[in-house]
Amino acid sequence: MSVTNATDRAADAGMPAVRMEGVDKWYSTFHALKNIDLEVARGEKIVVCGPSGSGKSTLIRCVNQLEEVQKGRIFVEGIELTAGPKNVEQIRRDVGMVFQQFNLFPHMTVLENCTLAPMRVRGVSKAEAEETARKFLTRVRIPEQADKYPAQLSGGQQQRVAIARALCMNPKIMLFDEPTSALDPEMVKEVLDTMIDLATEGMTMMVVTHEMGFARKVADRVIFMDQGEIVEVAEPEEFFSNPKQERTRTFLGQISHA
Amino acid sequence: MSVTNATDRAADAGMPAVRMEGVDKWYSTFHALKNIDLEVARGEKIVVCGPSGSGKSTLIRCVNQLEEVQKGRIFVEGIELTAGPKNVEQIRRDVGMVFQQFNLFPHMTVLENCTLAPMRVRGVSKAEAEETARKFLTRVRIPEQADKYPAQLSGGQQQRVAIARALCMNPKIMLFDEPTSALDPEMVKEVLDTMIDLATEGMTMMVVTHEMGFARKVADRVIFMDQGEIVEVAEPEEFFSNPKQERTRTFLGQISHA
Amino acid sequence: MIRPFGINEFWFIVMAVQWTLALSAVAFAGGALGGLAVALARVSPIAPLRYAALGFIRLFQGTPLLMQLFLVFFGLNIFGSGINPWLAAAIALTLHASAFLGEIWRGCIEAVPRGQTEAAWALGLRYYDRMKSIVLPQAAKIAVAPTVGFLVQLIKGTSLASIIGFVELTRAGQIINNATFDPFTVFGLVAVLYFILCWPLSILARRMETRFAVATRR
Amino acid sequence: MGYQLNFAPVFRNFDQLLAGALVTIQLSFGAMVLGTIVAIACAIGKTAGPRPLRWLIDAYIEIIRNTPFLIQIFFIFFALPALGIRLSPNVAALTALTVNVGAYATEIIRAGIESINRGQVEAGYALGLKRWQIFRYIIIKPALRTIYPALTSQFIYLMLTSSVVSVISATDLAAAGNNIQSQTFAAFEVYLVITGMYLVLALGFSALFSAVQRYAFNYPLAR
Amino acid sequence: QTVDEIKQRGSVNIGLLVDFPPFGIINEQGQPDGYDADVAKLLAEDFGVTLNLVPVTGPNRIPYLLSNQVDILVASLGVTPERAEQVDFSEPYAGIEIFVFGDTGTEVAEAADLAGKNVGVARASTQDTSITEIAPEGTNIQRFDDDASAVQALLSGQVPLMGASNVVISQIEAAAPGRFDTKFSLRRQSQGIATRPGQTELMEAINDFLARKKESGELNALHEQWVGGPLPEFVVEGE
Ligand SMILES: Nc1ncnc2c1ncn2[C@@H]1O[C@H](COP(=O)(O)OP(=O)(O)OP(=O)(O)O)[C@@H](O)[C@H]1O
Ligand SMILES: Nc1ncnc2c1ncn2[C@@H]1O[C@H](COP(=O)(O)OP(=O)(O)OP(=O)(O)O)[C@@H](O)[C@H]1O
Ligand SMILES: [Mg+2]
Ligand SMILES: [Mg+2]
Repeated sequence: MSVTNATDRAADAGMPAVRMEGVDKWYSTFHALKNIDLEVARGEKIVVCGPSGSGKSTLIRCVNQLEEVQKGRIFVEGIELTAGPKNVEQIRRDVGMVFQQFNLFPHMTVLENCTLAPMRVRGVSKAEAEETARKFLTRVRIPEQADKYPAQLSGGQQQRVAIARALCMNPKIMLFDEPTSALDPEMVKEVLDTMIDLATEGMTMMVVTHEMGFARKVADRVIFMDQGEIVEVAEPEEFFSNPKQERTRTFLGQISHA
Repeated sequence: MSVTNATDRAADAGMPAVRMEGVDKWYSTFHALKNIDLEVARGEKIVVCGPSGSGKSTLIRCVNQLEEVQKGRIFVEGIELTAGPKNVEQIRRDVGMVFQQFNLFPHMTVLENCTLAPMRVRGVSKAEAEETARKFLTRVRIPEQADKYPAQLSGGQQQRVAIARALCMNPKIMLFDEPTSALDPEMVKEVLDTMIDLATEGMTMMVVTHEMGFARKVADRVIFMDQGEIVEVAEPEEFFSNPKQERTRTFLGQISHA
Repeated sequence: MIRPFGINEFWFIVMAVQWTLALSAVAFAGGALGGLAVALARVSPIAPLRYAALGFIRLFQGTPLLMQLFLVFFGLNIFGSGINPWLAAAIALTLHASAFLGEIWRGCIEAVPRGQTEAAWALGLRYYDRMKSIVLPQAAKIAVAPTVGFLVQLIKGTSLASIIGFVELTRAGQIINNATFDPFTVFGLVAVLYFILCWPLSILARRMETRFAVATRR
Repeated sequence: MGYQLNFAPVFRNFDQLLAGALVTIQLSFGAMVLGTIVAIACAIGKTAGPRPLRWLIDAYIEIIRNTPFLIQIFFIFFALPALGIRLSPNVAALTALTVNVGAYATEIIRAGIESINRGQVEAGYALGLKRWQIFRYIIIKPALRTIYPALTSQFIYLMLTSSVVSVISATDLAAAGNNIQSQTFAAFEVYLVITGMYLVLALGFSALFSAVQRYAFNYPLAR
Repeated sequence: QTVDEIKQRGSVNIGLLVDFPPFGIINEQGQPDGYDADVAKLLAEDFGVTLNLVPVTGPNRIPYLLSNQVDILVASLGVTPERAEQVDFSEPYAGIEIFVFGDTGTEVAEAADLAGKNVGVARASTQDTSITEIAPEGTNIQRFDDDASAVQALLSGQVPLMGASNVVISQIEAAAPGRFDTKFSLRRQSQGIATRPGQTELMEAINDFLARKKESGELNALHEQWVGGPLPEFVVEGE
């Protein structure tokens, strides 16, 4: 299987950032992802939505192998993730992830949170790592918080640190799993703004979110999932104004209702 | 002081169900009830409302001595509660209480919850206690749940068990402390309906609640409390349409706003 | 030959505290290393390692420390090395402590929220860095109180070394008791000495436990 | 020197080991039951008793928890007779084990009682139940359920601790082993076999405890 | 192992009890001492090697020897046929007589009277084996880890009777005169120096040493010093 690496990489300079082929995932007996096929182009922004338990998190967590799949193949930047642990390591370096619960390291300062992985994984010097970190902290507009601990920050600030931390690894793709849903309403905007910034700079992004304003503004495509399947894929305008599937309509009805 | 018992009881066949005379209650240094005077007639339905921390719970919990008062006298069915522990025991038998958090006993079935006190306190036989219990479970419309455990019931069902459990002691007065506020919205109605049933049967009731619909429908009087004082007492129509006190108006403004 | 309990006897017992402390220290140091290994094996992704660690823990938590001491004591020799009570007690207590600390620390490692590990994975950190920089520092904070609590258990456990002839506090007490026949004084004194060693640690452990509970409740 | 393991003398005397194991089981069970009673009494005393009593119970718990069992049992067997309290070895062993586990179980049971929601007690009062009835019918069972794992692992630890009682000539499993060892000198073999027997006892106890748990605490918990 | 090997190594490990006064005790400096210790010193001196005294306990002294932790036991080990299967014994270097001993109030005149009584002994000691041998059905033999614990149990009233040597008895008498008396004699017991079986050459050297020291009176002097009397006849004559 590992032969594919080289061929795939050579085959196509304009290869997709992510490609999933017939992916199936079970949690013991529960079928969480069903025969997923998906291509995400470089620079593309994908928003994933759907009811709770539909498999959104599972889908994007497969992209950096936080969940292992039982069937199908996944390629990230042309490298086959499903071909072995060596590839997984390489891909995790190139894929940044932001979690709903931030998952900052509470025993490290903001700066240490941001420099740890570049130093340990990329072997960057401390000085250089700190310079990069300060650059990205400035980009997410909290340069002055570098020496605080996560517990001393507001939720919105913490989530922006999490984004900066992922960016410090200089990733080619960013995954976001409901990055604003643990935030108080007044902090949602500052995080969304940061993400919009990022989108305009051309980063490839896969975002699980129910923020339809965000989807409208930045998404190239919206993916609707239900019961482990991709039910509908469409451009945002089309998706919101004219959904094809009954299930999508029901869902959109519910969330606009709320 | 215990002399009063006999005289009070003899004095008045039409005596009030509850009488409070100059009751003061402190939690260490915090003055929770301030010089409360109140009479509740037999068969009367009283709704108590007011902002959080105003002393509503404290007020009704004094009626069966879940809280001890430091000053004043409390009579229940002509017996002076504040005169000694013997009276407290007697009164607790005659006063039923329903809590916000249900407080069902998790290790007993619904039926056992309902028969425990009649058997242990009133000395009723098991067969008779079970018969009574089934009667009241039917009254609150869950006869078929008798052999389940509390954890297997929905919130609304649990609260109705709590009501049935209190009724099994054949109380003269029922106290309710926000009986619906821990319930999911769809379950509120079934509990309120049960309480309305009870009210139409002539039970004396003191109910802390913010369900204004309930108050309008069944209350004989509404009591508004603030900062440990009874600020206003009025019939519901009067209370809602034409409150006398500024504080009452502010409060009503807030809850209709929500 | 029976002699009264005098100042010499008093000092003989008091001085034996050093051997109790020395044995405790050795066992704790050994147990800390072993315990870390056991704890890491218990949470390892490699199944055989996990089972081996589990078996080790079950074995040492399921048999009396006294038997462990006897087995090491008499077994060491069978497997070649001449034994002395020191070595036997040190090895047996180390194994014993490894099992208990391993289990305690496994709990602490698992108490570190899973999101922390996932974040570390997502950043591409490898096992060593993940454990050293992310998981263990956070687990250590949780572990302090129960570890101090176990230290009390370990100090008390060293008393069993007396039964294989290691002269520490308890054995010193027995020896003096056999010479003075004054059990009230002798065992009273020995008990007081253990209490002086253990009580401050117990209090410390409880303090830290409540402090931690308060900290996490917030 | 090639040491030959020789288990024959051990198995020749296996009936002695079984007799000893029986005593170990009896001592452990006895101490569990008595210790739990002591612990419940002390836990109630600590939560509801007058201050001097609470102080006394605290002292008991701290003394037991901070001294080795070996010293406790020496004290009970050799020193207490000076106060006119004279117990046979097995009774002294039972007493020492009870006193020991009582102290640990007190803290566990108290935690259990404190884990019971205050609302449960209030509901009991509101139904007219008396204090002891509330304790008996409402608190005990859910409290025991909460602490059951902690309590039973303490019990297993107790059973293992009981191996020490042979020092006062009690006739438990370890004593039987010591006797065989001193007659046959097959020390390693004897202790290997006894250790195995203790392991079996420990596994047996935990199997028993989980069976009891399934039977006694079969009510579902709220999600 | 031979004497030469020991001499070559320059030191000898000798096991002794430290809880068996006056033969083996811990002195006020915290060092092993007593008759056994002095005999061991004499022996090491005689071999011209340094002495390494290893405290052992009653139950584990033979395992200590068999597992090579000590070369020689001078540990008040009574000579019995069962033990002789495990270890080799020298000519006696000390001896005691063992009695059933106990409360004056307890009526015991012969073995049959032991029925239904508690008797304390040190586990695996000569007292243990001989009482076990003669005790009738229903005797409750309580085995302690060492002699001192058994004495302790007698003194504290936990047992009314014990198996005790003349030496122990004289100490008890000193501590609690009149409370106890001697019931009946169990046996005379020679104590021998023990080695692992088959080390004939070493054993010969030890026997030679004993013969010389008995002859010179040195052994008797030590016995006088510690036990408070001359070596018993049956020891001097050998068996
Ligand atoms: N570790 C797991 N073990 C078993 N089942 C799991 C596990 N993780 C998720 N699932 C199940 O898989 C399904 C999909 O989960 P997933 O977290 O991907 O849903 P989601 O779309 O992200 O939902 P939400 O909006 O609630 O986050 C759910 O039904 C969930 O219960
Ligand atoms: N056990 C207690 N100790 C100290 N203060 C208490 C205690 N119980 C209640 N209080 C205080 O007494 C005041 C009245 O409490 P109470 O529970 O009666 O208010 P309430 O009107 O029922 O409020 P809510 O609507 O929040 O239930 C509050 O300020 C509360 O903080
Ligand atoms: Mg999700
Ligand atoms: Mg309230």
